Amino acid sequence: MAELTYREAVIEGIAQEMRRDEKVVFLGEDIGKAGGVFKATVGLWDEFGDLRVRDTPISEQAILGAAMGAAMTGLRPIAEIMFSDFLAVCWDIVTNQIAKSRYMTGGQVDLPLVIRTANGGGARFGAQHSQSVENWAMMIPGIKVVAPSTPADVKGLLAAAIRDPDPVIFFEQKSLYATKGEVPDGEHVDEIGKAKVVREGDDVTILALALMVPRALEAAERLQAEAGISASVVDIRSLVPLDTQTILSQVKKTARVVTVEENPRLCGWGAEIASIIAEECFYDLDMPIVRITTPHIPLSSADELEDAMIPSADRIFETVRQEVD
Amino acid sequence: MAELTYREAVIEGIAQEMRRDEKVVFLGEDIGKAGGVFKATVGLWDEFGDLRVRDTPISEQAILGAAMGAAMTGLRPIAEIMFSDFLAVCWDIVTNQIAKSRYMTGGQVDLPLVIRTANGGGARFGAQHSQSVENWAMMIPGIKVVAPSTPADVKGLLAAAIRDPDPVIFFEQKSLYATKGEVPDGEHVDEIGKAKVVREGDDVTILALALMVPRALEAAERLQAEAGISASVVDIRSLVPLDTQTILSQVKKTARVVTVEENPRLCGWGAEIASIIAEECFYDLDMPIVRITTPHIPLSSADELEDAMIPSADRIFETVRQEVD
Amino acid sequence: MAKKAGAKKKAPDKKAQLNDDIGEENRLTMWRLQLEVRQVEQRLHDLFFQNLIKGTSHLAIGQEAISAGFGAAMRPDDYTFCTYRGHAHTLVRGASMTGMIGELMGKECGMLKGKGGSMHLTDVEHGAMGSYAIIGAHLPIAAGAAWQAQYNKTGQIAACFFGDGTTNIGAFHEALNFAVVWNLPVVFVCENNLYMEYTPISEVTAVEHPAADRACAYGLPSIIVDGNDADAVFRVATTAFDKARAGGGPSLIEAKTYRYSGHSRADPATYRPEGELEEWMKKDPIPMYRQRLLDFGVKEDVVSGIEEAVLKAVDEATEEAKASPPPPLESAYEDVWADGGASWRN
Amino acid sequence: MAKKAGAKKKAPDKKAQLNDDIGEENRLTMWRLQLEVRQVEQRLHDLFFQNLIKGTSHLAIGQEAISAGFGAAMRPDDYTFCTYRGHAHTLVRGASMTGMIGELMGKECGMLKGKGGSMHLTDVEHGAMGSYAIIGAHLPIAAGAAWQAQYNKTGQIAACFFGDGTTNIGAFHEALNFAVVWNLPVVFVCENNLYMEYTPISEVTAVEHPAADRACAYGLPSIIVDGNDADAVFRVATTAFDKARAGGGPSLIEAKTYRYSGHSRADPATYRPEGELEEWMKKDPIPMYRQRLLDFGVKEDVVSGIEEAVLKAVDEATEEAKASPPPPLESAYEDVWADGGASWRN
Ligand SMILES: Cc1ncc(C[n+]2csc(CCOP(=O)(O)OP(=O)(O)O)c2C)c(N)n1
Ligand SMILES: Cc1ncc(C[n+]2csc(CCOP(=O)(O)OP(=O)(O)O)c2C)c(N)n1
Ligand SMILES: [Mg+2]
Ligand SMILES: [Mg+2]
Repeated sequence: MAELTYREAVIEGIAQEMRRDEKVVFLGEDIGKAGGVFKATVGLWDEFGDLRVRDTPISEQAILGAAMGAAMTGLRPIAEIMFSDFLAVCWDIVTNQIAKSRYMTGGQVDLPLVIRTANGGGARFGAQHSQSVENWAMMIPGIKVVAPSTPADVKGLLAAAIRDPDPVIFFEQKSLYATKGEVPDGEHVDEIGKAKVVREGDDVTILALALMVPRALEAAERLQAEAGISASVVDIRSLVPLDTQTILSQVKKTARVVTVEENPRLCGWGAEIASIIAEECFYDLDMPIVRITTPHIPLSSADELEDAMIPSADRIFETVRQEVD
Repeated sequence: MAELTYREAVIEGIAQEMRRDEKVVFLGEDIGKAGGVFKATVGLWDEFGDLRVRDTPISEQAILGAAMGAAMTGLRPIAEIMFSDFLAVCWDIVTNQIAKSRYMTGGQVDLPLVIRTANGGGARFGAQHSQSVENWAMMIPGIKVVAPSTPADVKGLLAAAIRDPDPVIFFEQKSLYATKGEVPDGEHVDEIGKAKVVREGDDVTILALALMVPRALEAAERLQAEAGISASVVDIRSLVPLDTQTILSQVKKTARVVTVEENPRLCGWGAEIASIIAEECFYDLDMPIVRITTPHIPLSSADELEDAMIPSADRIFETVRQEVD
Repeated sequence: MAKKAGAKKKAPDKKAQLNDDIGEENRLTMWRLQLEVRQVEQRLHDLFFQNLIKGTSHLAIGQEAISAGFGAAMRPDDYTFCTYRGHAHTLVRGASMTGMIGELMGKECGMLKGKGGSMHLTDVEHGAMGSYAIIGAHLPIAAGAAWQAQYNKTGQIAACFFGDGTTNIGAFHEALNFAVVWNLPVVFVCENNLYMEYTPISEVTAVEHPAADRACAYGLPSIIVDGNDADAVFRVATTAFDKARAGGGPSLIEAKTYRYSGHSRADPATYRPEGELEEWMKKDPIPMYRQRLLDFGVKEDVVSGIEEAVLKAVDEATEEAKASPPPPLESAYEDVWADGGASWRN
Repeated sequence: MAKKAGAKKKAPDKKAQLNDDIGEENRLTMWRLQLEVRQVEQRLHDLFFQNLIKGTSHLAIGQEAISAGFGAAMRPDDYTFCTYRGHAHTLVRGASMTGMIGELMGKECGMLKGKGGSMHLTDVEHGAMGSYAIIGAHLPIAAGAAWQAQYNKTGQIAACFFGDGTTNIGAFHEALNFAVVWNLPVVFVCENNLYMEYTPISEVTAVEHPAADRACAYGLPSIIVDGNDADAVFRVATTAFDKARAGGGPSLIEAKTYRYSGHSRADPATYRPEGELEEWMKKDPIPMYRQRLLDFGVKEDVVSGIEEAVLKAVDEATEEAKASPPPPLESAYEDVWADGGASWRN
C-alpha cells in the first residue's frame, strides 16, 4: 500500500489503463504538456506522448463529440471536462448523443468512454465553477455515474470506468484533490455499482457521496462520542448503477436514514434515494427520511457564505442528533 | 368563454401580452413568417411585424443569449426552443447564465424572460425529440418552471410568465397542442406557483403535471367507477415555485399519494415531491409513496414501444388500485 | 477540386466519356443508387399516406446525386454520419431496404428494432454510423471516428453530411476547427438546399455560401459543387477522400441542391416563392443522369433494367416490412447498456 | 480602421499630436485608466500573498491598453461584457475600487456583496454588465444587449471582450453570425494574448489570427490592432462604435497583446518559451504611454500627479475593503429572485 493523494490516484488510474491497453486515449484542455489545471494529469503526456494524450482547443462539444466518435469506432477515450459546470456547454453530446445512441440504434454501437470532470465546491470559485452536478448525470438514462471519495476508490473506480463497455461520467471532487489515502499497490480495479458501508452503526444510516463522505464520517464519530448515537455511513460511490441492496439493507437495519448531498436540493440524488426508500422500506422506517443538501441557491464565492451552504460535518451532526432524538 | 386549442391558447397568451407591453419581443426558429413548426405562433408575425417577432438562425445559444442580454437591459423577451430536447445545446445559457446572474451580481440584474418549449412524448419522434425534461429545469436554482395541462392554463400562466420579473421555462406538452378547452374571454392572467386540485377525493392523492393530468383524471374516474376508490387529482402546474401547501394538504387528507410523471425515473420531480412528503408528512401516511414514471430508458419511436413507456391512464389505474387496496 | 462551379451543365462536359476517370461501373452504380434513394423515399411517402408510417420523416427527393456521388466514391470500411434527412446516405452504403422501411413502420425487422425511427437510421455493419437529429452534433462525432482512423492508421475516412442551416450552430465551428488542428481524415459535406426548416438560409446567414464562405475561417479552400450532378459530386468526393487518406486533412464541401418536398411530412412548403420548385425540377438529377448515360451510349435496356430491378427490390422490401410484426414489448427494456439490459440498480 | 497593423511602434506616429483626433483629455483619461488597472491588479496580487483574497483571479497586467482605449471611447450608457479576466474592463467604466477589492476579499462592501467574486464583477449602474466565467457565453448575451439598443433606438453600443481561446468555442460562431444577420450594434474584441490557459493558441487554432482570420466567415473586415498601444486601440474603437451607432452593424477586432502573469493565480506560467516574457515587457504599455505623453509635451508633474492620485485611491480603497465586515450569513438567502428571496416553495 502506498499513500497517494486523490489527484495522484487519478494519474495512476489513467496510467495503469493506458499501459495495459493501447486503445485508451486521453483528450482535454491543458491536460497534456501542462499536466492539467488541477495537476491531476501530470506526467501522462511525458509517458504516453502526443498521440495518446492530446491537448484540445476550448471546444467542449468537439472534445466529447470526438470521444464519442472514437469510442463508436473502437477506441476507449477518456475525455476531461475541466470543471463539471462546463458540462452545460456540451450537454447535448452527453445527454442526447452519448447516452442514447446505443439504445436508439437497437444496440448497434458500443460507447466505451469516460468523461472525467472536477465537481463541487469549497474553492471559493463562485457559482459557475463550484457546482455539484452529479444529479444532472444521474437523471439521464444511458450513462453510468461514479463519484469517489478516497484515493483508493479514485484509482480503482477510474480503472473500472475505463474498462466499462458503457459511457461513464467520473466526478472528481475538487476539494478532495489534495487529500491522502492508502492505495493498493499493483493493478487495482474496483467494481462500479457497489456502495461501501464505511462505518457500521445501529441507530441511523447516513448516505453520502464524495466530499460528503468524510464529513459524514466526522459527524458520525461526534454523534457517537457526544450523543451516544451509533450511525452507519454508506459511501454510495456510484449513482448509476445504484447499489440499492446495500443502501436498503442498512436502512432496514437502522430504521432511520439521512441523506447528505452536495448538489442543490431540488431533484438531487437524495430525492431519488429517499423516494425509493419511501416506496420500498416504508414499513421499516421509524422516522421521517431527512435530506441534508446544499440549499436550492447558486453558490457564493465569499468563504463564509460558501461554507454556510455546503453541508458541513457540523450541520450533519446537528441535524442527525436532533432528528434521531 | 371561448373554446380554444392548447396551441391557440399559446398564440393568445403571447398576443395578449405583446399588445399590452411594447417591451415584449419574441424570437426563435421558424416562429415568424412560418408560424412555428407546431403552428403555435401563427399570426403573431402578421400582427406584430418583423421587429417584434424575429426568425433566427439555428443557433440556440445565440437565441437564449440574446434573450438574456435583452432582458438584462430592459426588454421582456420570449424565446422559443423548438423542442425541449434542444435545451441541451444551450444548457449553459440556461443554467450557468440566466439562472445565476441575478444572484451572482448581488441582485443587480433583472431577467424577465420566458423560454417556451415543446416538451414530452407521444408523437413517435424518437429519443431526441420526445423527452420530458421538466426535471432538468427544476433542478437548477434560479429558474421558475411551469407546465400547463389545459388551454386556459396555457394562456393564463403564459401571460403570468411574461409578466414575471424572473426567468421562466414554460413547457408545452406537444401531444396536447390539439386538445381543446374553455378559456376565459378578455384579459386572462393566472398566478405562477399555485397547484390546482382538479378532482377532490378522499382515498388517495394523485399528483400529476401536463399530459399526465388528463390521464390521471381518466384513471380517477375509472377508480371511482370500477373500484370505488375516491382519488384526488392535483395538477401541479408549476414545479418552481412549488405549491407544497396544496400538495401536502391533499396528502394529509387522503393519507396516500401517488405521483405520475412523464420524465424518466431518476431524479424526476416525483422524487423531489416524494422526499418532501417523506420528510414532512411521514406520520400522516397510511401507505408507501408510489411513483409512476416513464422508466429510466430513452424513448423508442415505434408506437407500441413508446406507448408502453409513458404512463398511461391504464397504468395509473392499475397501479393505484393495487396499491390502495 | 471544383471551385465555385458556374451554371449547371445539362450535358456531360465535352471531354467526359463513359470510360473517363469515373468509368462505366461507377456511373451505373450511381445510377442505381440515385434510383434506390428516389424509389425508397417515394415509397415511404406513399406509406405515410396509407398511415402505415407514424412519426415524422424528412425526404431528400431532388438531392439524390449527392448521396450517390459520395456513396460511390467511398470504400466499404469508410464511415458515414448524416442527419434526420438520412435515408439516402444510409441506403447508398448498402443498408437493407427492408430494414429501413420496416424501421419507419415501427416493425421488428426495422434496422433499429423500432427504437430509432426515420431520424436515427444506422447500419454499423455497412459503415453508416448514424443519423443525428439534433443539429450539428454529428460533426464532432464524425471527427472522432476520423481520429480513430488516424490513430490506427487504417486509411478510412469519415464523411459527414449536413444541411445549410447547420452551418450556423456552434458545433459546426468547433468540429471544423478541431478537425483542421488535428488534421483528421474527415470530409464535411454541406447540402445547401436553400432552406433550414421553413426559413430561407439567406435570411439567417451572414455570408452567401453558408459553408464555402466559412472555409476561410479554418484555412480550408472554398469548394462548391453542383449537387444535382452525380459525376461532379463523385469527382469532388474522390479528390477530398484521396487528400484525407493521404494525410492531407479535412475538407469542407458545399453542394448546391434543392429538396422537392417540404422539410418534413408535416410541411406543405408554402413558403417557397412561386416557380422556384419548377425551376429546380428542370434540374432533376435523375432524368438528367438517365439522359447522360444514353448519350454516352449505354443501352436503354441496361438503363431501364436497373430501374426495374430497383423497383422490384423496393416492392419486395415493402412487402417484407409489412409482414413483419411489431417489436415485442420486452425489447423496450433492452440495449440501454452493453449487457443488453436497462437496469440502473441492483 | 487599422488593417493588419505592422510591427509595433514605440513612438507615436509622425502625424500624431497631443491635440490630434484623440486629444489631450482622452489621452490623460487613458493614462489614468491604464494606471488604475495596473495598480489595482498589483494590489490584488499582493493581497493574495497576504492571504486576504481566496479563490482565484485572473490578472490583465500587460493588457491594460485595451481596456483603457476602449473604455475611453465609450459613452457612459454603453454596455461592457467581459470575462473572468475582467477587473480591467469593469474598472475603466468607473466601477468602485473599494467594491472590487472588497468583492475579491469576500467582504460586505464587495460590488456583488461577496456572492460573485473575481470572476463575476458587474456594475450595472456604470454599464459593466457582467464578467462571465464560462468561455463564450457572453458573446450572444452582448448581442442581446445590442438588440435592446437597436429596438429602442437608444444609440447605445455593446462592447464584448474575450480571449483568443474563446474563438474556438461554438458560442463565438453563433454570436458573430447572429449579430451580423440582425445588424446589431455590438463590437466584439478579441484580446489575443497568445495563450488559452497554458496552451499556446497557435497549437489549437486552424488559422493564424484567431479572430481576424475568422471575420471572413461573417462577411466582416479583418481588423488587427496593437493592443499595447492605447491610442491605436482608441482609434479602432471609435471607428467601430461610430459604425455601430450609425446602423452599420457589428465589428470584430483582434488586439495583439500579452499577459505578464500566469493565467490565474495558481499558474507560474512555466510553459512559456524563454525570453518571451522579456520581449513583451519591452513593449509594456504603461512606460510606453508615459513616455509618449512626455514626448507630446505633457508636464512631468501632470503625468506623475495622476500616478500619485491613482495610487492614493487604491490605498484608500484597500483600507476601506479591509475594514468592511464579511457579508452577513442571511445574505446568502437573498437575491435568487426579483422579490429578494430564495424560496422555491410556499
Ligand atoms: C439544435 C437543433 N435546433 C433545431 C432543430 C430543428 N430542426 C430540425 S431540421 C432543421 C432545419 C435544418 O436545416 P438544414 O441544416 O439546412 O438541413 P435540411 O433539413 O435542409 O436538410 C431544424 C431547425 C434541431 N433538430 N436541432
Ligand atoms: C467552456 C469553458 N471551457 C473551459 C474553461 C476554462 N478556462 C478558463 S479561462 C480558459 C482560457 C481562455 O483563454 P482565452 O480565451 O485566450 O482568454 P485569456 O484567459 O487568455 O484572457 C479556459 C480554458 C471555461 N471557463 N469555460
Ligand atoms: Mg437546408
Ligand atoms: Mg488568451
